Amino acid sequence: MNMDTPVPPVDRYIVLDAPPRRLRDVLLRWEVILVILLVATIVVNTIVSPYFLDVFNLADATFNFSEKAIIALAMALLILVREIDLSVAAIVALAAMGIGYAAEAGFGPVGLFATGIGIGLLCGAFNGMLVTWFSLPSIVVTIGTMSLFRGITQVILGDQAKTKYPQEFLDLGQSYFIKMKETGISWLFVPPVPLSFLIFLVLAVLFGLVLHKTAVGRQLFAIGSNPVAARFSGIPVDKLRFLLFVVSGMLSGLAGALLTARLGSMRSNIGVGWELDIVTMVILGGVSIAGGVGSILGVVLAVLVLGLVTFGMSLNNIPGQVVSVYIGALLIAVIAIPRILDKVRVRPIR
Amino acid sequence: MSQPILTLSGLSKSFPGVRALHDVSLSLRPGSVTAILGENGAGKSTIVKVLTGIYRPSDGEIRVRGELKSFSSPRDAWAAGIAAIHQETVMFDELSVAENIFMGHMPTGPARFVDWSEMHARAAALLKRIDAAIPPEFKLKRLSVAQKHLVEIARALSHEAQVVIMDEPTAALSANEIDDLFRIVAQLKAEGRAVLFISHKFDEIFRIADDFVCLRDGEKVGEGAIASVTEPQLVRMMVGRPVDQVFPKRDVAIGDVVLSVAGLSNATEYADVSFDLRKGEILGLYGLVGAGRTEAMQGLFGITPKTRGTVTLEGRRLSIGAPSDAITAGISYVPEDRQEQGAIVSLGIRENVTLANLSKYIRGLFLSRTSEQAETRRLGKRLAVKAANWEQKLAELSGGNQQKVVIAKWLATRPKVIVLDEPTKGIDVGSKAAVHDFIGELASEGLAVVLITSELPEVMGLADRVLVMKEGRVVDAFKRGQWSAEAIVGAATGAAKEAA
Amino acid sequence: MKGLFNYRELILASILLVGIAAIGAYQPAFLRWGNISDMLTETSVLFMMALAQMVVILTRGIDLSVAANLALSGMLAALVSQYYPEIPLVLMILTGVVCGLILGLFNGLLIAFLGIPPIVMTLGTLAIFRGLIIIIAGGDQVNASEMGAAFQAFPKQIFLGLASPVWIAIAVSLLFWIFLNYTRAGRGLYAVGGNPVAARYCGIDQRRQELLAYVISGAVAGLCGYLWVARYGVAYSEIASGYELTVIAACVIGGVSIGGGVGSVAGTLLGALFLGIVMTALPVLQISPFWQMAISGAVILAAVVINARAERRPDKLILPEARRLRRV
Amino acid sequence: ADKRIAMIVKNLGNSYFDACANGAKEAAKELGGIEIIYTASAKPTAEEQIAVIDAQIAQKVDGIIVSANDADALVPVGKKAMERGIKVISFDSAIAPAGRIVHLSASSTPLIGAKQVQMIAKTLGGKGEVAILSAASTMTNQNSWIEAMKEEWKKPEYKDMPLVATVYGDDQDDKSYREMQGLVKAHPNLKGVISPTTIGIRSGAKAIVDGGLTGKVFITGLGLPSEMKDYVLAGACDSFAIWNPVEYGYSSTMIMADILSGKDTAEGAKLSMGKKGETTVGKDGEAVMGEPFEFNKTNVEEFAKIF
Ligand SMILES: Nc1ncnc2c1ncn2[C@@H]1O[C@H](COP(=O)(O)OP(=O)(O)OP(=O)(O)O)[C@@H](O)[C@H]1O
Ligand SMILES: Nc1ncnc2c1ncn2[C@@H]1O[C@H](COP(=O)(O)OP(=O)(O)OP(=O)(O)O)[C@@H](O)[C@H]1O
Ligand SMILES: [Mg+2]
Ligand SMILES: [Mg+2]
Repeated sequence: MNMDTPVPPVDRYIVLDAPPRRLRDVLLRWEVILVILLVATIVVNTIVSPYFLDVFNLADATFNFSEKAIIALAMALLILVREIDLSVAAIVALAAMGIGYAAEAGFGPVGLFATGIGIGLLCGAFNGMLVTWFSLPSIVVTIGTMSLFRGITQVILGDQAKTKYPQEFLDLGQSYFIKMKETGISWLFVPPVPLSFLIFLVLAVLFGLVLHKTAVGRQLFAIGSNPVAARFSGIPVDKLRFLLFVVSGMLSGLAGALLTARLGSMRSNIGVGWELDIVTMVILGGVSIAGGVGSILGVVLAVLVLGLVTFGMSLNNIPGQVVSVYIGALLIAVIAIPRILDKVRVRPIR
Repeated sequence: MSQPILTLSGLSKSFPGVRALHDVSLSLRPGSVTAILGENGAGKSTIVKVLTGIYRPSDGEIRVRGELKSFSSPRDAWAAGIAAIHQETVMFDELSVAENIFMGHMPTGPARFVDWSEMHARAAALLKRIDAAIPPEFKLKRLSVAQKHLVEIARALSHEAQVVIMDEPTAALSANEIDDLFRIVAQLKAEGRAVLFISHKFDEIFRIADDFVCLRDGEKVGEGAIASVTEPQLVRMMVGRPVDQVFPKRDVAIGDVVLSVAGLSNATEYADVSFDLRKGEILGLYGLVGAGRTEAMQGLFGITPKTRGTVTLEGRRLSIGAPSDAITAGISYVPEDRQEQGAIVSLGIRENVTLANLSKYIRGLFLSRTSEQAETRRLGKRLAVKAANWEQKLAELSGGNQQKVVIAKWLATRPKVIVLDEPTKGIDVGSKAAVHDFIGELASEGLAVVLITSELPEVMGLADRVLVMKEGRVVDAFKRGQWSAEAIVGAATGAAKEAA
Repeated sequence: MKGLFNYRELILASILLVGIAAIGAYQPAFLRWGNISDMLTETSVLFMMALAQMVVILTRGIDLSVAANLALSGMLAALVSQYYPEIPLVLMILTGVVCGLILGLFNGLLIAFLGIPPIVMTLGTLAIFRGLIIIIAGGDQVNASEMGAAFQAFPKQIFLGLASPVWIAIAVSLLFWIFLNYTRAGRGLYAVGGNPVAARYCGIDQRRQELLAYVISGAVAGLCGYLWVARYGVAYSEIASGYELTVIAACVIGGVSIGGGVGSVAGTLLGALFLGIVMTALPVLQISPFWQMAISGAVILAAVVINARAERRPDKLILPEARRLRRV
Repeated sequence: ADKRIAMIVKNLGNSYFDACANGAKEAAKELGGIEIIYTASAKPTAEEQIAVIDAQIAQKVDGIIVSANDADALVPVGKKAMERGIKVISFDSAIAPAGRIVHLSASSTPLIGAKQVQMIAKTLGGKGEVAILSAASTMTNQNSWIEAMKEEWKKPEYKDMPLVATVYGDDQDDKSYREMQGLVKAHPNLKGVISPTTIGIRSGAKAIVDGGLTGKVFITGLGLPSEMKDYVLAGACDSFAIWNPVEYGYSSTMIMADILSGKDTAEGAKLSMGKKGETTVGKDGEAVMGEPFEFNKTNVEEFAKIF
């Protein structure tokens, strides 16, 4: 019988710090796929419609998805940790209503935005509390609060609309925050940027840094990958979950303020049906419903792809429902194709 | 010698990165009990899973009564007359006991509708046969771990199979439940069935087995009649070296008390757990599966809520409400369930190692990759983690290396006290020796270690003192030199008490 | 299989009874048989849809595309009755069912065999199905007068005081009850949702079970599509929009666990009835319609919190005394 | 085509708007040199409609004709379009004055309100409880009509015909149907229902027929002959009114053409509606097409063929 005693010497293997970069891995990254999609979208649209590649048109197009995109950033983090918030659109409505009343009470723009964000914060805290205290599945809770929040809006507002807002507030939502600036050189200029899109970009950078560069971000990935192990590693899982719901609420409130300013009015049905659009953005962005996988860059790219596809198609007067068919198909295809690929590539050994 | 019911020849099975079985052959005679021995990770359960159609063998053939079989699903195995009690409890908490027993082969009446009364009747009969007073219509979640294991035994018997496989069936049973089980085994023998019995407990093996097959690293290293071997010989076969060398116990100067736990209790899981732990000491915590060791230590670590009890570290009373409190105080807990609680397999080695004390790697606002890498390199090298690079996902590592990474994560927190819960569970011989060696080393560096293990040799080899837990309470304590295997096992199973 | 109701369902049932009694006391008209039967007729679709959704949720899945499926299948059935009025009613209904079944099959195949997360898959098909309605109907709608007479007459026919949709709902519920409690496949759904690994060890094919669930869900949606269109005498792209969440809500109220493996026919029916009453009672009670949403939201949350305890993983009860206490 | 006019409606797959679009195309043919873009958003919400209008602005169409999902929410985008030199008018469901040049009502709001009250009064002989089954509570045209009805109601001849309730079916068939059933139960001696929405009236009528209430309860309001034919013949509805949506689309387009040709649109100005004659711009740019046309057993079947 052999008598070897395998006591490993200290430096037995050479272990690299990082894997050697292989082109294949880079190309198969989700973001790259999205970039390709984005480029394709732009090229195709530019070819089919002469109106597509026009800074003003594109700037206007961003108006229509920026508010959703802002909420999508928070939703991305939630889905990353295996949660979801279907009540965001309802929070938008509730916040917008609060803003409506605040405006009648004579608040200024700052006050109005604060009101919206504040109401969002409360709603988010309510969701977070239900999810963490009672350890309930968030999809169920937020289906409930979705009806509750919008319901409250309907109860209070009835068939009324809120239409009185200070002009500065409306300007924030309706005119370009950064004005077009020519520099003489035709291709070099400052494009017009709406406030909502600007906020989205800033927040995207912020969220990107937090998620990919800070300890909290790392902890979120850990929670999403394995909540139990995360808890065993001393990560305050429930605190962070709660926090994310609060953030989601606040961004929904912010979006509510921007939307109100853009529409110059609000009714109880404001933003209805947004939740699924937002979830679509996040999933297309490569955030896995199973948790633990995703990047802010991906979400940003997905937002742009969806926004430009929609804009491009309506430029060609394709009716809304048909557009949504393409979007649905796009979503499924983007998720399915990689799976089909590695199904045919590696056969699982059993 | 009668013609065998079941023969395996040249069986091999490998998983990505792991060779679980290599060219194993064995045969089972009717009316006999064959024991499979082997350390954790030797490949025992893999044989079971191949025999029950859960894994497809990479190579080799299975013959039942001489005819070649290939199992693609447990149903095929049942059809061929093979049933098993699996090692991990795989049951349905939300379903009734009867359903748990008959899931997959429920008795059906006319029009192939499930016949509940029949099912309950047969379930009741089976449970009676193993003297388990469990109502068949109870939901499984109302049962204790031990009762659940009884239900599993009933499930295996429900197939009336010719070959019954039991993978560590006694792990969660108490002494008299084990006696009942052995009565059943004897019964099966008498009925001319073949039993494949897997256990880490030699007394059991010598008690009921006729033949044995010994595995090491997935290869068969010996077989024969139990009567023809002695325990030391078997151990030697399993481990590949004489047992006294397995655990090179270093003599460490034991310092003064670091941690003292008093009256730690929880409503339903454990009660009055008290002990002192000294610098450089290794305190063994022995007990059967489900004895509550894990729960107690998790209570200490702030995971399972504790109703009473005080924890004092270096004279300071700690109030531990969450793991983070324990970590900052200097207590680490390496959980038993590596896949569930320890490793985050979809993250890389570096990310795992630094997870438990990320704040240490923050430079300015952001995490500094270089300082993370430095720490990872230090611990990774020290534990001899085998990997291609420090960014490699844990999913791609072998079980042993995963376990090393998890331990590295806890060492990175620079603990004063480290609790190791079944640290060698399911890791291969090499890493196991390394881990043992390492535990000694930690102690010699002045760390206080609590070692939870269900393996007697391990605890006897490494520990300075041993606490034995049974049904959530500390029932006995032994000092190195003043213990015997019988005494410890007796305390754990309650045999001693019953004898007295 | 002991008892039709478990403890939680009894709570729900008693709450319902109290509620109905209270409403009746306030507005006797509500308790008239006419109203009760109307209410059942109105809720019959929700009954069936909720049961189908439960089957999906049992397998740890979710089907967000049911409402869109209903609308598309209904539109197809309506188109058939518009352009081939002569073919027998059964075939028209069958068109709806088969259409729904195929759509469900599409969901099931990609979810079970490509492992696409159910929520993603059905989110996509939700949009696709709705759009297809516009496309197949050429952006037009089908009106009462364009549908065959028999096509519309059927849901109105009354047998023994109840309209045919109610009878269909009763039949479907019975089928579900038998299927889920008295067939191996039915129990298999619970097994797969309760513990996939264990199910595998028991030789249950998870993929087949999942596929089955989505096919069932689709077929029921198809049937309801016909009933819906025939009952309200119009088919167009917007019908039943947002209904998927109502259906899921009914399941949740009925104690179906999103985590899979838990849920009963009785509970789900009660959950659906609960929402059905909220929807039909408010007009009768002359409660401002603006309250409806808030109330159903509150009801959902209340139900979820009541069920919360059941969701928790049980203690292991290692201490003997603890075990003795729990055993009764 | 040297001029492009976009007709953006609430939602597609709705016969009423399809009929309007046909009218618009008819007008375009008549005028020549005009291209009609007929489109709508996926969901009937203000947000999505705005996105569609933005796309039209981007295409620099010459004129936009809108049936608004929300009067106020569309004002900003309407303004933007007009700043970019695009003529914006609304029809069917108005944009608030600030957001468009002209709104062409099918008929003056008071007229529509009065008409419906008169119809139910005629049916009931001026006696019995009456309720209103409206569409979504957020729809401006609905609300203004209801206001007008209440005005008419003030007249003495309706004193035996009290308005007992107003409910909302959200322009969903199932909800309208339930609300109708609810009305009947909540008000045992309800005699008549006014539903100023095509979806509400058709579902309400269906509820009456299904409930075996024909002869006991009558519904009237604004409906489409093609949808109401059966119920009129069944006797659930004695008479209902609507303007001809084909003519409505036609007239709107004609007015737009006039505006594009630089016609003045100040109060009092006259705009041509082609073969439908002329209309005068009233205050707030409100113009009126004509009187609502009444349908009953005698004529419903022939019009059912058209719209
Ligand atoms: N599904 C799997 N994927 C990868 N490796 C596996 C898998 N199952 C088992 N292994 C590996 O195969 C080897 C044998 O595992 P097995 O469970 O048979 O050990 P064992 O003898 O049953 O150990 P124990 O006594 O702890 O039960 C181990 O190294 C284990 O890590
Ligand atoms: N609630 C439970 N129901 C069924 N099986 C369980 C339960 N908890 C644990 N098990 C199984 O029992 C085995 C070990 O459980 P547990 O962790 O209680 O034992 P242990 O940790 O070895 O004992 P101790 O608690 O003394 O450490 C594992 O295989 C696990 O799958
Ligand atoms: Mg094993
Ligand atoms: Mg343990």
